[in-house]
Amino acid sequence: MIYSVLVEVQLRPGIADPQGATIERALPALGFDGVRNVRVGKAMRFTLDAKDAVAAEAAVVEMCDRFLTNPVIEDAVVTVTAGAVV
Amino acid sequence: MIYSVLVEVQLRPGIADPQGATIERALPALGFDGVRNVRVGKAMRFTLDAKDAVAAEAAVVEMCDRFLTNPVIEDAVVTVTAGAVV
Amino acid sequence: MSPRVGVVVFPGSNCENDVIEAVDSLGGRGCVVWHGDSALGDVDAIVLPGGFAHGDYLRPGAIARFSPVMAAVSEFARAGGPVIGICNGFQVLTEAGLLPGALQKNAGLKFLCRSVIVRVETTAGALTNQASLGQHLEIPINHFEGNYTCDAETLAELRSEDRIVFTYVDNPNGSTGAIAGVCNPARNVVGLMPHPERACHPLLGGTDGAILLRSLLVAAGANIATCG
Amino acid sequence: MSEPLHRALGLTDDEATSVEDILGRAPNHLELAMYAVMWSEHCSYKSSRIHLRRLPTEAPWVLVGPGENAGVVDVGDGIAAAIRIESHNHPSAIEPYQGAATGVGGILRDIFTMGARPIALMDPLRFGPLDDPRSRWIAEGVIAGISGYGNAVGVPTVGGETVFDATYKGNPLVNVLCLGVLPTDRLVLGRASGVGNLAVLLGSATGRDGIGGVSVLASAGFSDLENETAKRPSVQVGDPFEEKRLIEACLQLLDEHLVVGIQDLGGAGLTCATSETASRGGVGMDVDVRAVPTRERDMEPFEVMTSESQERMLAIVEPGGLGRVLEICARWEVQASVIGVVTDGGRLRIRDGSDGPVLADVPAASLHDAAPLYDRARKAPTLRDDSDIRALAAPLDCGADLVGMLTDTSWVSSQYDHQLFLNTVEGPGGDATVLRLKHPVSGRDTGRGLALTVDGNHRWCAVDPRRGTALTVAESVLNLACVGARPLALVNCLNFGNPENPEVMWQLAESIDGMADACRAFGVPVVGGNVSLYNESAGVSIDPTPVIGLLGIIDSLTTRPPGPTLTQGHRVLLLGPESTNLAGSRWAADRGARGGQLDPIAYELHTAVAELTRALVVGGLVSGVHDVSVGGVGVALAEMAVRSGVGFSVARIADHRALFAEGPSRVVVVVAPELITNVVAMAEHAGIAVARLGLATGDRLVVKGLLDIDLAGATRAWRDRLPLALGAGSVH
Ligand SMILES: Nc1ncnc2c1ncn2[C@@H]1O[C@H](COP(=O)(O)OP(=O)(O)O)[C@@H](O)[C@H]1O
Ligand SMILES: [Mg+2]
Repeated sequence: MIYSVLVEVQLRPGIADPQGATIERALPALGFDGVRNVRVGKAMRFTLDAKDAVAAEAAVVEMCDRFLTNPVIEDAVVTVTAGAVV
Repeated sequence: MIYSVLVEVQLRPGIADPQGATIERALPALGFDGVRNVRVGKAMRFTLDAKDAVAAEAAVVEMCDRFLTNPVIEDAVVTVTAGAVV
Repeated sequence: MSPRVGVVVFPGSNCENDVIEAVDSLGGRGCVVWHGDSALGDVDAIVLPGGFAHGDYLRPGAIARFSPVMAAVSEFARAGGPVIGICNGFQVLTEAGLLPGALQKNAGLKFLCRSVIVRVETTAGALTNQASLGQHLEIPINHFEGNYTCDAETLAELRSEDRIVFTYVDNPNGSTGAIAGVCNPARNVVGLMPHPERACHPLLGGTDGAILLRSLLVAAGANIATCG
Repeated sequence: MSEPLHRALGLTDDEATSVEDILGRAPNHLELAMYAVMWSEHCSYKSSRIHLRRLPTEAPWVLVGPGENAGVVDVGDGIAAAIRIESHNHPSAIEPYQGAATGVGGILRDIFTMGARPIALMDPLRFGPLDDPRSRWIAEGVIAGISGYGNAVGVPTVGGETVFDATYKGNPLVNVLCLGVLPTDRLVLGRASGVGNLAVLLGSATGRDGIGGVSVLASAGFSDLENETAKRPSVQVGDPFEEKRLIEACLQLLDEHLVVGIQDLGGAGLTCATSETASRGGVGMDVDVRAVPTRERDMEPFEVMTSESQERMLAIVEPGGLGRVLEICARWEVQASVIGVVTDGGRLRIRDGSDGPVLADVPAASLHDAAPLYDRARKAPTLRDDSDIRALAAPLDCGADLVGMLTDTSWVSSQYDHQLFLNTVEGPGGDATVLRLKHPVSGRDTGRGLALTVDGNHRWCAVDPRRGTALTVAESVLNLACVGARPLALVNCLNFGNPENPEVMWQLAESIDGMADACRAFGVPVVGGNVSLYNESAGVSIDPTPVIGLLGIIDSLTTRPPGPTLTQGHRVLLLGPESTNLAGSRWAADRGARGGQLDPIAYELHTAVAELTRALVVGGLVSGVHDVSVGGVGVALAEMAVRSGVGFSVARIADHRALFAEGPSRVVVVVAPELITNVVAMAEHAGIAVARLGLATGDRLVVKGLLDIDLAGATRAWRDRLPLALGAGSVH
């Protein structure tokens, strides 16, 4: 079975985010007000061939723990959907 | 009104994603098989103070066009939710 | 016998020959160790050099730490052998869990290549045994992701165990506690962002880095003595 | 009926007829596409070739002149240096980060194609004004792109130029120069030979990116934003990690003598690489388009043959060596595929499967040699008189005008690794970069040095492209002299407007003649170059901007050159002729005056000044040195002051004209009191005028009768200009 996976990686709360801070500082000068709490993370998308949804989810969680995130500074949210979204 | 915004930025289809390709090549050696089509984009989250949902959405779309992305190589998907999700 | 320093090359590493040149100029013998090898060969110290292992894709060091050679490096470190990570090498060591913390993007969001002044915070260890406590050294940095990050608990532990090896006098990248380099509890594994090999020749503007690499050769020599 | 296919592909009706004549039949779609990319302005130089022939290209030390991937000169000790410059102007205007990044990638491949290890990059950059937001966005993206790619690929960027001017609004100039070194006996050329040898494609998979890129982007100006949007698919993403592995793999292949020829894939992709290697070697090639690894499904043969996907090389190898080639590539994780075979008869045949149907069959050489050659109409513009220059009033505040011209570019260069390989003795910031010359394989230090400078001046060239270009070459010669180097070889990047405009063609021809004159006078061969035309926005061509890259040699490098520094208590002298002509000067241009005529250059005098400067530097007789260039003596002195934290007090500068004039052949030197008589005697002996301007001292910049300003304030203005304008940050 093919599953479509989205892994959103964000810096853990409390870890300073220089990219977010830079964007937040730059926006008012461009005429955009009222933007706060900017955090810039990663959105990784891929397809995965797995036995079933449970196996797919488990594999992705393990990938995140071991490889896709650095748990010292990052958290991940995983979304697994059946089928290859194109 | 405060809105929570998620902007997911991905390279446009057909544009090479060397980072995604490198991650894909690395995975089998770590014992993860069956992963394909890896694309690495950005997930930007922020809060926005706007009159209403329509105004919020419009502001974010303009921000994307003018600042947060380069439409020449990137596509953005915007999700606006009422309230400050923490 | 002059100590042999193995310099690990990952695809994308680029400072390996610079480190070897500097080590050789100080009387050591540098040699290349390929990342795909699972044995280190006959070496008395290991350096993970600067560069962009695997393009720094995903995160610096994230892919490199899975290279076959890293098991051997861990083993070598566990046995007390001196292991130094310079810049990208420091990033690899944190990803591999051989050193605490993480290195994220510089606070200014810019790549920085320039000289900085670091203060020697401890002289007990593989890289500063020839330096004096509190000594100021001028050494170039060359990184985008050198912003040392750790939680309060780790910071307290590093402090209480005297494991902060260098701090920046003028913090260039937002590092927690202005940390430029740390070591493991056994003090034989040291990671630092500045590049000592770039400050070992008067024509290139400074020789402060030689103090550190000489310390490494002393540690490597001691390693020969203990390992026989 | 809609537009005929050849026109859609960018071929004129006459060009299409030529193709038919060559083939003796109507070309099919694939063949037409191949001719279209190869005969584009970018690949064929069809408007400029006729003029470029006038450049002097020979000297005993030249091993490879223009026409190959890079120029190569013998630098002694069994070492040769390969050098090349290229533009990536149009891609950078659309996607600054990737446009600049892929520009770096492209120029690197030109260098390691010659068997050389790339050791240094230089980036002459020109953007619209700092107060224009889009120009700032482009500048930040371009600089980030060069930093991102150059640093990661592991080649230091050791110098460049950073210019902001309204003429580049909408059309930035992103030029990149690369220098490499190789053992002289490893020199390889991009040619195929040996019937039966294999063509092996190395590196990235081929995608649809950049299809028609060279012809579409570099060969037509931008008329409006809508057009840009239509060109979107042409943007390519660079992969420095792939390129790094490709460099290491290719150099190892060359070390082990496994390739008979090697060629990078640049503009026009596989069509160019296969036809160029074949025609240079006087052979033909059968290419199996299906053997090319693709990144996307269902690619058409014409897409595969014209794609400009980055990070690819074509190696010609003997069948017996293929096994080892594949082994080396596997070690470096570089994909390698046999895609063709060398044939006799000179035909380039594209097939669908190695024995499959022939999809295209053309004489390989015709894609190059038969390319059209245009002697486009030229017309001198009506001469501008000097009334606007004469009408300029003396400044109310010389000090403010002077400070307004100071910019510290270290905000740019500190984003580049400029130290890798432990060669950089003098990095960005001085008149020229100085690198230790080490043997590329053994690493042995020769005790000698290479020096590099890049220079361009659109204001001079707008006033007079011939003199302006000659003066630019002269400035480069003097920049090298300031670090003790003598010139060896020149490369140039000719950034001009629309060649269909006769005045632009006139500028190009004049500029080439000025360069040719200067190169002959200085005995410097031109070993390579690049022409970038159609630099225009909204129908207005940029000011003519030839950029000169000059490589020099330092015969004994035992100490660091003094650099543009002031030392407290030392004397400040100006060597060279007087100048009060403001034509073409930055000060006048900033005030809207662009008329007048440039001072002519006296070549013998200039050579004498350069030789004297070199002797003073090499002999350790000066503690500081800086040539007079943009902003005149005033800016030269002020730059030395802010860099060293020492002020000056000088006299004998009569008025603002003498302060800001940019006349040639002048150098500021700083001399310890006890060496003054020595230095003055040497200058007099060489027949060079010496003006004793005054003293390096204190914390003010003082020019008697003209200005008296605070060093700290000037230093802040200099240092903060770029960080304040560009530091706000953007998303690239
Ligand atoms: N984009 C850049 N990248 C690297 N170095 C730069 C860049 N722009 C300017 N520099 C450096 O700043 C110094 C001053 O440049 P410039 O004023 O053009 O010198 P000159 O007038 O002597 O030709 C040079 O050493 C140059 O290499
Ligand atoms: Mg100069």
